[in-house]
Amino acid sequence: MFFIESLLEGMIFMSISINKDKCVSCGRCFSVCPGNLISGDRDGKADIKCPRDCWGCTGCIKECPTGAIEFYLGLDIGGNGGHLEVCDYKEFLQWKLVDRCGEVKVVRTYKEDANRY
Amino acid sequence: MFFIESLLEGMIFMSISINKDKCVSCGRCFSVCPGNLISGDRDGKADIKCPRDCWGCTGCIKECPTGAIEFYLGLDIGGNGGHLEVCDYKEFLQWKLVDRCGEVKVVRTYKEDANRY
Amino acid sequence: MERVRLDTDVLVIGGGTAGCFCALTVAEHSSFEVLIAEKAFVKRSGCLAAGVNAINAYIGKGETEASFVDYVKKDSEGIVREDLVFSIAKGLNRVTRKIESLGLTILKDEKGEYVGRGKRSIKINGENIKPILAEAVTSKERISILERVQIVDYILANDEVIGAIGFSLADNKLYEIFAKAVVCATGGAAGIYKPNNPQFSRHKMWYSPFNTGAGYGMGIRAGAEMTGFEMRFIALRCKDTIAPTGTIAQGVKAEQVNSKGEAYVSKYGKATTYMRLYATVRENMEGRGPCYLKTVGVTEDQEKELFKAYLNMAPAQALKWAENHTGPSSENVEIEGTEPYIVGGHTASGYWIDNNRKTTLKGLYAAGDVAGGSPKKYVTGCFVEGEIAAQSIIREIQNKEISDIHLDEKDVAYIHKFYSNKEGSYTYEEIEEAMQKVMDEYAGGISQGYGYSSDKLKIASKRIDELIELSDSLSANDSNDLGKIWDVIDRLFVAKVLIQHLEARKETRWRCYQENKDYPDKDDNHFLKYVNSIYKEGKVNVFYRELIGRDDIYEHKY
Amino acid sequence: MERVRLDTDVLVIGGGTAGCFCALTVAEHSSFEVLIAEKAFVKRSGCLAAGVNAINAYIGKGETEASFVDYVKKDSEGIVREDLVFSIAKGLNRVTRKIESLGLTILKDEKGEYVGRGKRSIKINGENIKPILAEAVTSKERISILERVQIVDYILANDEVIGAIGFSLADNKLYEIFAKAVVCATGGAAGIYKPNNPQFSRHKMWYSPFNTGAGYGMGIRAGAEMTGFEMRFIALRCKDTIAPTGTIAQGVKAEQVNSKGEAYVSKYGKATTYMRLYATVRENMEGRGPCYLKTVGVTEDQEKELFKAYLNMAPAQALKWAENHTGPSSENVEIEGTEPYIVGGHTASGYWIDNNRKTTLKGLYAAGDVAGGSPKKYVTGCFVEGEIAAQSIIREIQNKEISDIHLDEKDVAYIHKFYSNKEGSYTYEEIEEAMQKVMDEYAGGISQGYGYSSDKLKIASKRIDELIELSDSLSANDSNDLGKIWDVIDRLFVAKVLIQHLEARKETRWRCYQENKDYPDKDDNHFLKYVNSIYKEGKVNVFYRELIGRDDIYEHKY
Ligand SMILES: Cc1cc2c(cc1C)N(S(=O)(=O)O)[C@H]1C(=O)NC(=O)N=C1N2C[C@H](O)[C@H](O)[C@H](O)COP(=O)(O)OP(=O)(O)OC[C@H]1O[C@@H](n2cnc3c(N)ncnc32)[C@H](O)[C@@H]1O
Ligand SMILES: Cc1cc2c(cc1C)N(S(=O)(=O)O)[C@H]1C(=O)NC(=O)N=C1N2C[C@H](O)[C@H](O)[C@H](O)COP(=O)(O)OP(=O)(O)OC[C@H]1O[C@@H](n2cnc3c(N)ncnc32)[C@H](O)[C@@H]1O
Ligand SMILES: Nc1ncnc2c1ncn2[C@@H]1O[C@H](COP(=O)(O)O)[C@@H](O)[C@H]1O
Ligand SMILES: Nc1ncnc2c1ncn2[C@@H]1O[C@H](COP(=O)(O)O)[C@@H](O)[C@H]1O
Ligand SMILES: Nc1ncnc2c1ncn2[C@@H]1O[C@H](COP(=O)(O)O)[C@@H](O)[C@H]1O
Ligand code: SF4
Ligand code: SF4
Ligand code: SF4
Ligand code: SF4
Ligand code: NA
Repeated sequence: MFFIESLLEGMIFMSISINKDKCVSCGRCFSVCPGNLISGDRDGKADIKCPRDCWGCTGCIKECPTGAIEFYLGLDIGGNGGHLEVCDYKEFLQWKLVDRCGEVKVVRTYKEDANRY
Repeated sequence: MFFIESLLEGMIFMSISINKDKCVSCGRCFSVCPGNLISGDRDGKADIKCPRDCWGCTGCIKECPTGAIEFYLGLDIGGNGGHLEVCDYKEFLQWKLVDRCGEVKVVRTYKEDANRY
Repeated sequence: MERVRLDTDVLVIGGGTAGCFCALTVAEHSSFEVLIAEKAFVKRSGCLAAGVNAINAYIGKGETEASFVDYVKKDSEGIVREDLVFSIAKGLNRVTRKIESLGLTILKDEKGEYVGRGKRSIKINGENIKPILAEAVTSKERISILERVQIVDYILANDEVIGAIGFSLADNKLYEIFAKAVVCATGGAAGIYKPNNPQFSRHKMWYSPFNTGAGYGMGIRAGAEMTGFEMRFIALRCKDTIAPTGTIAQGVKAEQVNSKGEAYVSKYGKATTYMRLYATVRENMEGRGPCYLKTVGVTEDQEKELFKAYLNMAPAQALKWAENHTGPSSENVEIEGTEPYIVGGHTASGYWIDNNRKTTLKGLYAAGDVAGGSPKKYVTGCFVEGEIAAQSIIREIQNKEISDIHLDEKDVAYIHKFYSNKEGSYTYEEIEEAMQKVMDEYAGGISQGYGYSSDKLKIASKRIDELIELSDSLSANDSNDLGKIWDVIDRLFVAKVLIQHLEARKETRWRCYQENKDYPDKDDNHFLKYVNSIYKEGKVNVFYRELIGRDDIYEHKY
Repeated sequence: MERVRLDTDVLVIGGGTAGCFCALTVAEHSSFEVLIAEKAFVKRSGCLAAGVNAINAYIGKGETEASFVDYVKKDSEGIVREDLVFSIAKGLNRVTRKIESLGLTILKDEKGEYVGRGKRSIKINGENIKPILAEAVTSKERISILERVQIVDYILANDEVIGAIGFSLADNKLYEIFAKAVVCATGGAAGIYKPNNPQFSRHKMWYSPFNTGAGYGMGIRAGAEMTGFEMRFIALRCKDTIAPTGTIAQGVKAEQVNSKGEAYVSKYGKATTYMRLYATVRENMEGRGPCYLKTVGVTEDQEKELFKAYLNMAPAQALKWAENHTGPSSENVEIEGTEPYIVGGHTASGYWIDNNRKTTLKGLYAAGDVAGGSPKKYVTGCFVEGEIAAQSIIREIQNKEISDIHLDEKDVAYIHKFYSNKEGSYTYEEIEEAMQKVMDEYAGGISQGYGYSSDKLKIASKRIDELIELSDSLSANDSNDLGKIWDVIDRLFVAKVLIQHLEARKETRWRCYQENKDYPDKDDNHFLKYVNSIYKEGKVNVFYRELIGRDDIYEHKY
């Protein structure tokens, strides 16, 4: 059965996906999720037990120093194989919006800049 | 996460539930499911990989010589903790409809008797 | 995968109602070898797994073959293949006697005559109808059964179907089966739309969740002509358990009432099958729900018999009553519409066939729910179609040879390539849910009160194409995964064709079944026609065909 | 479980918007110790996790405190606590300056004045509003923060709240926290109804899926008076991503259009918040969907800014555009209604409080989304309520002692007994899905176009009671399970009260929010009243209260 195997074998789901190769077990993302969804696995690497419970706030991604976490849109809500990355550079957040072919759109949102809308 | 643990630890779900203590690994139920859902685990005991895929036909239950399989109604469709058992006695099927307190209603349906409706 | 070649005279894909009856007929009326390729196990595979509640297509006392055709035509607002329905009508009572002779219990009165339940229905104990049928085919020497083999596509040579390919769900084998004639009998398609209970009990649906439209899918991909996909079937069922209602409605003559206790159906027009559904949907929308079958007051004895009837076909309903300490005598039975199914046994969707059950692809026959044009065939109609196909095949293949063509690995690689696909972002489960959601919301599912519009269909169409593309990169770890991947691919092809059929019928012919919000009325001037289609190179080409009368002789020319 | 007792002057339950601001006010204006008990982590817990798009409650140029109250009253068809709304209006601009001083970016014009987005809204960069707030409380010495602690119930003595009990989600501790005053600031309740995307993306909802109505639940069980549960909030949101729409509607002044391109809202009446939703639901039902925010034609620059705005509060929407190679300039944004939420920050559901934010239980205060009576408070209104509660507490507890009562193991055993329950038939996940389904179908969820009737509510009521009973036998293996079990219990209590409130309002006051199909019209003669309730021994006792004016002084007597 798919659900089980994928969880056990680290397949990617809607919501966040954690790349264990990139994760350095710093634990920062454990302490920010509004749903308390992330904890350490046996190796101290980040682990989300139930990806379907993710709200998609991207809080954990903003914490990660190594870019180990990506956000996917569920297929049921219009996902198409792309994903989102975000890195916090203090003065700005740098967002990468990646389509399924790898084409990247980069957007910077400066913290000093208010939304125009 | 519940889904995983329950599957791994044999918790009971809507649809069929297999009592591994009662199962004698005869394999009869493996070869009757219209969804091909049942196979043997490491010990050759009956195992349904994805209980949510069950149609509820009760075919497997009718095959079982030891009464190891029960059928539950999902809570989302009005289940209330009760379950159903059925045993094939050649001339009739004996059904046990059990409520959550264990109260049993027994019905026999004779194969020679047509439905009145 | 280990490639296995098998040769047989007649290949029957799907060991269900029509498939088994077809195989049986070939075996009993010829010396040809038959191979049944079945995805599950014939003993309980397909629609008949739990049992059925009655023989719903039978020419009862006072009825004739012609009046049967009249009834089906009227109930279907004229869009039926009268020739096909007529040919079914002629066989109904014969196949009924046959299944009785095999062991099915049928209720008889003192005079030994079958007891009617309504005009065209007779009373049976249908619990073991499938084991009886399975036993009959299993015991025939010339019938071989290949179980746990999921057929994926036809093998074509010179525009002729010469066999089919599939894979084992039990081990690592890929089957290439060659035959003189191929019969598609894989049933209809459930799981195209988001079901009534999409969460834990997602498979607690009326139609078999394991009939995934595989036969449609392979036919579409091979370029077979399809008909009537837009005449979706939506059943009126017991709420939650989705158990059949005819048992109650016909059995104890229970009326449909709304929450105020009013019998509401007649307010909406003549009580055709779809109107009983539409009226219920409307009452609900207008705040007079829930709707019920009014059973309160049936006697204790009647209740007892209703429990038995449900145990013999939809045991969940009996359990629901029992564990909630209620029953039809004390509580009316709430009813609701199901998600739309594509099923040629209740409505008219399926292969465009001629009276011999030949499809537009030479060498390929279709029978049962997968065959289009003749609604209301039910179990016995499926039997008749299996029989007609068998008789036609026996005539046709007398001097035919099995093809000696061999396939290359590259011809079959696309079937199992999913093993080599890298694990990607999405799974077949997600694709299936996404498909069901988009069909529900944009192609007239439950959430839309079954209505659709051209604007919405455009969105559905685009999304289904995206999902088809994404399905190509799914990844499988074992044969179970591979089976599920092909299930969802087949469903996506059904959805793709369905959308174009819905678009093409610019009227509303059958409320709920086909409710085009842009054209809310029936338009006999333009649409007393079949909507047919042929898929080619990614495109569904839709066209219209004129109605065929009951005595017309319609034959395919290849 | 290891039992841990903690004593503090002020216990704030929920370290969200209102809770943090309340704690901050206590710390800055007194020498009392504050303990925040937070289920998750204050840095990003609650509604503000991803960021918000604007300060939506602000007295802009040309507006006054009184005109703000007028607006809220009109938008809510008269059923508001004008006294509460007025008290909020008075604090809005002050708390705005405060959050700016803490670091929030607010857009200013050349003259240094805030730039409006509509009359009562100003433009910000709300992405980091929660980290800013969290940093402020964390840096205060007299504020302690207990994270990953889920509070379950109040501790009561002589009808007074003297503390609260909860458990750690990280280890095996049970906390018994005693305080001179307790503030409930746990937010509203999502997940009571089946959500828009109930399958893989079930948590992709507008309101925080982690706000489970815990504060309502513990208040209900303790016998606190609740108000306005029947004024559900249903948001009009970007389809699928459920991202806010105000950014587009107000930001680029996009109209709501149907699939024919017609601006449809005005057809239905004055464009209140609920009417914009109702009009959309109706257009869809009548076959003129999908409905959109008409963005096609916005400039490239506007599109760029919309991308940024969404990244700063609902990044999923930006991803959806980008990965589908589209954007608001080339494609209108489809909109849909969400499932109903219970949330006192947008509508009026919650604790019945007085102007000091005291609940009817002595010693207990409520602020933010969990407090009833004053719709449209949004972020800044929640701040003001936290502030008012803090000031009242500072006055009240000057001479108060922390209770020296000790609890016995038997007093707390019911909280963790789930560890000893035998594994049963069902799980919290199934109970939650069953609850959501029954509320959807029988208490006016999405599938019903939000309408309900008395007959349907009866079914819902019975089923919710059954589920409450079943929830008692759930079994937990770890603290995560225990948390989820209490989540579902809290939601069930919210559902139970909600059903009775819906039943009690025998009119239709706010289309969709409260659409009683038995009484389709507004009835000012009988229902210009609050619907309130108190739960006692399994029963929800509903009663009506007369409206309170803006200058009335309403105080609880204990
Ligand atoms: C689903 C269902 C259907 C009915 C009923 C209740 C229920 C719950 N009721 S009442 O409610 O209407 O009342 C019945 C009733 O009481 N009386 C009646 O006459 N008909 C009833 N139907 C209708 C008939 O049963 C139905 O029309 C026929 O049985 C259909 O026969 P057929 O078209 O042969 O389909 P099938 O399901 O029996 O067989 C299909 C087989 O194909 C297999 N298969 C599918 N894909 C395959 C693949 N890729 N490769 C290999 N095998 C692959 C399937 O496993 C199956 O064995
Ligand atoms: C969900 C949401 C809300 C808004 C918006 C977008 C979104 C996606 N938008 S727009 O779309 O409207 O536009 C905003 C916007 O742009 N502008 C605005 O002014 N308001 C917006 N809201 C409204 C306000 O944000 C909202 O009214 C307030 O933030 C609510 O504040 P408060 O009532 O304090 O709730 P909270 O979620 O912040 O905090 C609750 C805390 O309690 C914790 N908790 C819950 N249960 C607990 C338990 N049992 N034990 C311990 N802790 C336990 C929570 O973890 C949380 O920290
Ligand atoms: N309310 C009804 N009145 C008359 N016939 C019905 C009614 N409901 C179902 N039937 C017929 O009963 C048979 C089985 O129906 P069902 O059990 O709904 O699949 C079909 O022939 C139906 O047309
Ligand atoms: N087998 C059947 N399936 C569906 N409807 C039926 C059936 N038998 C009778 N009815 C209904 O009963 C009424 C009388 O049918 P008739 O006179 O046979 O056309 C019509 O409204 C039919 O729709
Ligand atoms: N179409 C609209 N016209 C006017 N105001 C709106 C519209 N949509 C949302 N708003 C307001 O914008 C603010 C944020 O709305 P939302 O983003 O929908 O939560 C609230 O004050 C809404 O009332
Ligand atoms: S995106 Fe937000 S809700 Fe999802 S896991 Fe990360 S922090 Fe938690
Ligand atoms: S923040 Fe990144 S590196 Fe640190 S534990 Fe989480 S995933 Fe790993
Ligand atoms: S009840 Fe039927 S569908 Fe379910 S596991 Fe048993 S045989 Fe398979
Ligand atoms: S039929 Fe019964 S005893 Fe035999 S394998 Fe299945 S569950 Fe076990
Ligand atoms: Na809005």
